[in-house]
Amino acid sequence: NAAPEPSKTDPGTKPTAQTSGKKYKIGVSIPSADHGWTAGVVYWANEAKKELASDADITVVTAKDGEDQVKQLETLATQGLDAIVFLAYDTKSLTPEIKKLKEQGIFLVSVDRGVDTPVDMFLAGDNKQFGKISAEYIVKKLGGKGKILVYRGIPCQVDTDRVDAANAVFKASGVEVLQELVGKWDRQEAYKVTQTALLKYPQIDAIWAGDDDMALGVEKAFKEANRTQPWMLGGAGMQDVVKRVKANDPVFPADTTYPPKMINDAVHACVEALKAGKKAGQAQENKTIPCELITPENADKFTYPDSPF
Amino acid sequence: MARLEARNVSKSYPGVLALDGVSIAFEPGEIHGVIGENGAGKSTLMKLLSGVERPTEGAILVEDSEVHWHGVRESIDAGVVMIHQELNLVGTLTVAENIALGREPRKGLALDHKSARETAKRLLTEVRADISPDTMLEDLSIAGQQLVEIAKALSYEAKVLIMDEPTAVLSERETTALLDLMERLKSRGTTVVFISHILEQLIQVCDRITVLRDGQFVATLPKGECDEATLAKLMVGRELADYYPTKTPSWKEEVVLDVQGLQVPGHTKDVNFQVRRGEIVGIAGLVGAGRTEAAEAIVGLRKSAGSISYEGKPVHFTSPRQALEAGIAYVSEDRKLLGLHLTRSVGENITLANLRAYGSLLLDRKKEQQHIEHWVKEIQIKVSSPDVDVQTLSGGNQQKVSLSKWLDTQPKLLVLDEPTRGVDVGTKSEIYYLVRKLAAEGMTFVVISSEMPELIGLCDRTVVLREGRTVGELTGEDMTEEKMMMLVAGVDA
Amino acid sequence: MKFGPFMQKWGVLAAFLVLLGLNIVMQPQVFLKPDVLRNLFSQNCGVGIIAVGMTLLIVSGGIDLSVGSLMALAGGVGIMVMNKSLEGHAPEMMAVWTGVGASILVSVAGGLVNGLLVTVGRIAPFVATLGGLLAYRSLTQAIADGSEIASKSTGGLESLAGAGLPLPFIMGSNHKPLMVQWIIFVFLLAVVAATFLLERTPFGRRLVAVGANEKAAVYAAVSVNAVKLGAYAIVGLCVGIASVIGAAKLNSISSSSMGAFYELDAIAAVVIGGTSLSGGRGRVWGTLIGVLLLGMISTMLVTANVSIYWQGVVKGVIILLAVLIQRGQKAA
Amino acid sequence: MKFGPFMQKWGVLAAFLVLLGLNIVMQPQVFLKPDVLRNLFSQNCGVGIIAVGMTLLIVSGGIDLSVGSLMALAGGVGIMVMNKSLEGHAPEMMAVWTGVGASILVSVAGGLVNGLLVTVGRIAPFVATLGGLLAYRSLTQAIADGSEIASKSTGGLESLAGAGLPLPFIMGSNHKPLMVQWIIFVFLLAVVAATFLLERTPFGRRLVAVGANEKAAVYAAVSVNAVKLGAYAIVGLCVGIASVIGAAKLNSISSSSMGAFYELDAIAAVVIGGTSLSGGRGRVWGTLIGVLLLGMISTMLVTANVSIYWQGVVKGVIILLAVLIQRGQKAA
Ligand SMILES: Nc1ncnc2c1ncn2[C@@H]1O[C@H](COP(=O)(O)OP(=O)(O)OP(=O)(O)O)[C@@H](O)[C@H]1O
Ligand SMILES: Nc1ncnc2c1ncn2[C@@H]1O[C@H](COP(=O)(O)OP(=O)(O)OP(=O)(O)O)[C@@H](O)[C@H]1O
Ligand SMILES: [Mg+2]
Ligand SMILES: [Mg+2]
Repeated sequence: NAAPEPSKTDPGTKPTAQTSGKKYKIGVSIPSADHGWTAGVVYWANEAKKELASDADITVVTAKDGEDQVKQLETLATQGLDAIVFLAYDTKSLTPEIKKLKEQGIFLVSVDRGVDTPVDMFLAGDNKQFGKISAEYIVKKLGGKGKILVYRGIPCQVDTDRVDAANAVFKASGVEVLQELVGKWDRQEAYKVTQTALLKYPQIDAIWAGDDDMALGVEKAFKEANRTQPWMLGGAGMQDVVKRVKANDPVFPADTTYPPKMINDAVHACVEALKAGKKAGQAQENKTIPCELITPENADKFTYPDSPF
Repeated sequence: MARLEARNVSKSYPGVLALDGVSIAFEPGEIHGVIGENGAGKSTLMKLLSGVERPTEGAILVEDSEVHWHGVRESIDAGVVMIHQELNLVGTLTVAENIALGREPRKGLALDHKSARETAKRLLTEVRADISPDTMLEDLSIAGQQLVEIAKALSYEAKVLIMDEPTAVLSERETTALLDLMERLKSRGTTVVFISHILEQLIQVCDRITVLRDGQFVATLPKGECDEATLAKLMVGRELADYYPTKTPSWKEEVVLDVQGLQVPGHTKDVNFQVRRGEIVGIAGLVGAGRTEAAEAIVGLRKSAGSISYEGKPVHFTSPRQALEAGIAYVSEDRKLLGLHLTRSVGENITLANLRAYGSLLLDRKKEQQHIEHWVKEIQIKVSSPDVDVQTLSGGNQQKVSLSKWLDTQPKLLVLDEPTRGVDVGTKSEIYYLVRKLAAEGMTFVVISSEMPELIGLCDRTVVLREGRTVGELTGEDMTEEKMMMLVAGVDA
Repeated sequence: MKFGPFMQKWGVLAAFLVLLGLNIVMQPQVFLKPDVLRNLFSQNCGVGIIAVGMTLLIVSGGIDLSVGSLMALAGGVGIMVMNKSLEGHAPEMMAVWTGVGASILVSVAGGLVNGLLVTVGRIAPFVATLGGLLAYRSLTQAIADGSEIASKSTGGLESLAGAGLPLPFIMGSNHKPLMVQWIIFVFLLAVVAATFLLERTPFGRRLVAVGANEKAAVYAAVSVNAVKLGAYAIVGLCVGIASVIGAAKLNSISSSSMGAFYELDAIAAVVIGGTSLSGGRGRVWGTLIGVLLLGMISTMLVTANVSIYWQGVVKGVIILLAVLIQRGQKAA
Repeated sequence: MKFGPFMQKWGVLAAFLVLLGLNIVMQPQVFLKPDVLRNLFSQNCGVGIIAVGMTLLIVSGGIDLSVGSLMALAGGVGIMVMNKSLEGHAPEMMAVWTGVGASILVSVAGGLVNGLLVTVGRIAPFVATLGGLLAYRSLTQAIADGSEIASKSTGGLESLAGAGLPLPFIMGSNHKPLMVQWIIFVFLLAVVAATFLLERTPFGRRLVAVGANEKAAVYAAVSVNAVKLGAYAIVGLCVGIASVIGAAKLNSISSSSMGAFYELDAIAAVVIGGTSLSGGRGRVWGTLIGVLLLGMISTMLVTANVSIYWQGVVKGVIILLAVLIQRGQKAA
């Protein structure tokens, strides 16, 4: 389907929207806020809805799991939308539905995780890179040796990608991973498991946490146990942590970006593309949102005062 | 001035007019009997009088002023207390706690266990119950529970005490004690309203007896005019000629069931008896003698030791299903908990044990319907339609449903445990005739009963149990209340 | 019939119709599309079939919290078996049906395990199946390394959830005759079969008897354990069918999220439908409406563009209202 | 006492001790440290207090699925009130206690709403509180924009969950006397108070009566609705205390994850502890052991380094074993 077929669902709105700059109808489908980072995604999606209110009529829906997301997309599809921006809960599970949406000529923007079929625009986060650069930083700072703890999130592809990439780096170095703990990307959970782990390991030099929320829980547990606070590297650029990186806090020498704001960028990019007359079904446009290391020097770049994450 | 009065009360339930303009008045210090067939409206009338339900029409008056009760609390405060036909106690509380429920004595914040226990002890002594106040209620027999229910009612020190068939589950000894208690209450000025199907008891203690029929008032007779024949006639609307069927011996020599040395741990030690085909054998005993447990062991509901042979072969059933397949069925004495599914319809209850007869995959609903209708007619279950829940039936009619359930399985041997508990005299007699008729057709019966006249009138032979052992057997002329009483209680003649 | 008993009986249907009516009035452009109704059925087939099985189980006095996890496990194993088959160059559809068989086998086995824990193990259903909720999910994640299990079928598996009968004269929003997928018929068949089972067969009578008064059922010569085991096996079968539908729709299963919260949704649908959680009475058609009602709330939340943060409030309040109009019912 | 009844009574304790023994044998370096036991208590205070309240509620024949969501709401409101107070330059501890008051107020109100839905609204407890599970969570997310609500207290709030009594002679792993946090005493106090309430007070006996035989309670002129309402309010109070503990521990609450799944954990602890889900019988000490057993499984999963994918299987199986040795119990 190279050229967009004329809109089949709602002949009234689409042509006018394209010609006279009238409102686009856009659906945004994201996972529900089940931990800090996804809460950030939800926040940034809602921000986009407000920011673009004059250009587009945006419906934001959140899915509690992959199947729920498919159902919501099915429902959105009956609404005569111009475009759908989605952050896949489960990538493979979403693929069949995305194929169906494509057949309907809806402009599709995938964020963070790729689905197994080309879409119109793909803003990719790179979880493997996330794991790699953060682990490399730790190895370097430890001088290639030392004992660390690794904190995993909720079992899913994102978690597997991050942790596997980090572990590969650690394995190749002299850094010893004492244990992989399960913090479910949640402060409370990380705090709890750390309390127990602290009894087991007398020496811990650094922490690799797959998410900043967990890092904060870990910090709290160390503080409470009166243990020497190791430095740590979390991820996703939570605002509280970025602030501390900037302030040269010894506990947080650096952080890894994985901005939930990517959803906001994607919605903006989507509206731009529609305004520029881009049609569904042309070639996929790829943008990778690189994971960067946040250091005191560049921390300003990653500060968004109002973001909840 | 009447202490408690109903004036022209009617009560209708969906599809049923349970009471139709009944007026009745209770005077201070009288024992007032109320009788009527099953479903005549006795319990319903009492529920209106005790504030459990509200009349559709008419008025309830206490000492000549009309009352509109919203719940039991208010009627209790006005001095009216009722003992319901079905037990309403909390199985997981102790006897003392059940008695104190709702008005617990306190010591500071805590419940005053000591005082509750003492109160319970005092009241239990008053009803002549040998029960420890610390027993869990669910560990008591039904009779024990009934006594606790009575003790609880006494604790309110009511002006009017309504007892709905309190004696149905009691044996001779407890019944006598209860009748005594009524006399004592009366002498203290309490009004006692007493419902029973055993006319003899009523005539013994009541100052007046009111008869209801089909939800309507029939008559109130003073003590002098009450005799069994008159009352029965007023109740049923016709003469009851021969109460028991004539005993035409229908049994054959073949021994169907032979129980030897049956032991049910904690209940029976040495039960022995034989039953011949077509025979009606009674089992007598006091509460706790182990009759129920022995019967339950036979049909595979309890673990037991000893030998049981059935139709000449040794058997050891481990479930009622097996027993039923062999042709033995057991009708439980506890219809509410074990005998019926109260929240299901009359029809479903009747066919439950015999579902196989109506198809293995698909129910033959037509055939099922025919059977249900047959039983409703055969033993006169008073019900607007077989589709109503069993719990909406009057007590006696529930008993009939429980009976039909087992009759429908057409067993070869039917064990009946207190089969006529709560059944009115008219229907009782009909059940006796039915049993006799089925026996003549070859069905065998074991009848456990606490009513000696019933055993004597119905059975070909009676086995007596005492403290878990067979202590004797009476046949023919020997079956008299005196002889039976002596064996049952263990006093030598 | 008086208003009270009438509502007790038909309240859930009334609630559904009122909500549908409101939606049609407020969003005619959406809710008058036949697709929306079709989607309502097709989207809720899986949880619906499980809810139907759960109705029978709850009527018998049981409950099964493990359904969602078992669904993931059955789906996962099914896809893996199918993939193995395909790798062995089995014909596509043969491989697919082998996978389906494996799913059903696994789920019925899981149901029987639950049943055995409850009957032979004499563990309370809630805990027995709570163990399954944890264990089956974990097993699935273990075999999938926490991620998704993708099918290697090229269209064969998906075809099970696709296609169906075109409805003559009724056009979908793509201006072709509206297709009613086979899975919808499977769902409706499950409803009919369960209704039949519950109301027309000896087994159904026994289910009710066991749930209403287990002791009395024992006394009435009902083999209580066999009946309970049967009920758990039926739920297992329903879970198996749902897992196939789920896998076919997504051509993959996610080890961590497939079937998550299905136990809650299914039980909610059953209870909203008027079946008492304490057992002994229930109705399958009520569950059907319960499933559709919950499904419609989800659809409505999307189409009405309700703020994400308020969706839970809206959903919670509608559920309560739907149940309030059936009040007077015995507490579950 | 015979083995069966003995195990029925003490089985849960036996299961706990066996598991503890196994852990000590297998990992003495961890499980012989007094800190482990202390942590076991302090980590499970929150869910433990809720489980204690839930025990009373379940004994009365009710259930509350909304506890986790209500906890988040109460905690969130509490922190916001405290922050407002602090902004108004109230003294730190006064602001903190104002916040605590607000949390308790909200949670008790939430409990009463549940209770009113069940009593006046005559909605089955499962559905009534399912509504709350959805609505309270959603409300919290709405007021927090889906993210965290951070406290502006500098140490005051945290101090509620910190400090405590040092245990003489017993050294923690930091070689200072082991500190037993106040919250542990609060938890133990809740256990004692609930035991007293259930077993020694008229209210407790009425809870049992309402749960075992509601009709009998009605005939005994017990105000059934008042008793039920009381039970829901108690759960609300427990939730409020737990929310304060949760907020104090991390000096913030997460609107999406605080208290998530607490309902399941609390109910599981109650049932594992030997309380029947059908009401009318229960024991608070059993719940305490149930909470500790579940907590110890979590600790064990960490110390034994069980793969995340297998944790559910291990947890599920241990729960089943713990309940199996109490078998013979009435089905819940
Ligand atoms: N809740 C109810 N719903 C419908 N019908 C009822 C209900 N309670 C009683 N009835 C009907 O009212 C009639 C009178 O019943 P009631 O219990 O008062 O009889 P009774 O005289 O006490 O009989 P018994 O001697 O058998 O106890 C019966 O036909 C019964 O089926
Ligand atoms: N030896 C005993 N010690 C304590 N309790 C006993 C003993 N024997 C019986 N009981 C209790 O008393 C009850 C006696 O009722 P049971 O059914 O055994 O007697 P029964 O002979 O069938 O009399 P009925 O049918 O008149 O009640 C039993 O349920 C049991 O709990
Ligand atoms: Mg009666
Ligand atoms: Mg008996």
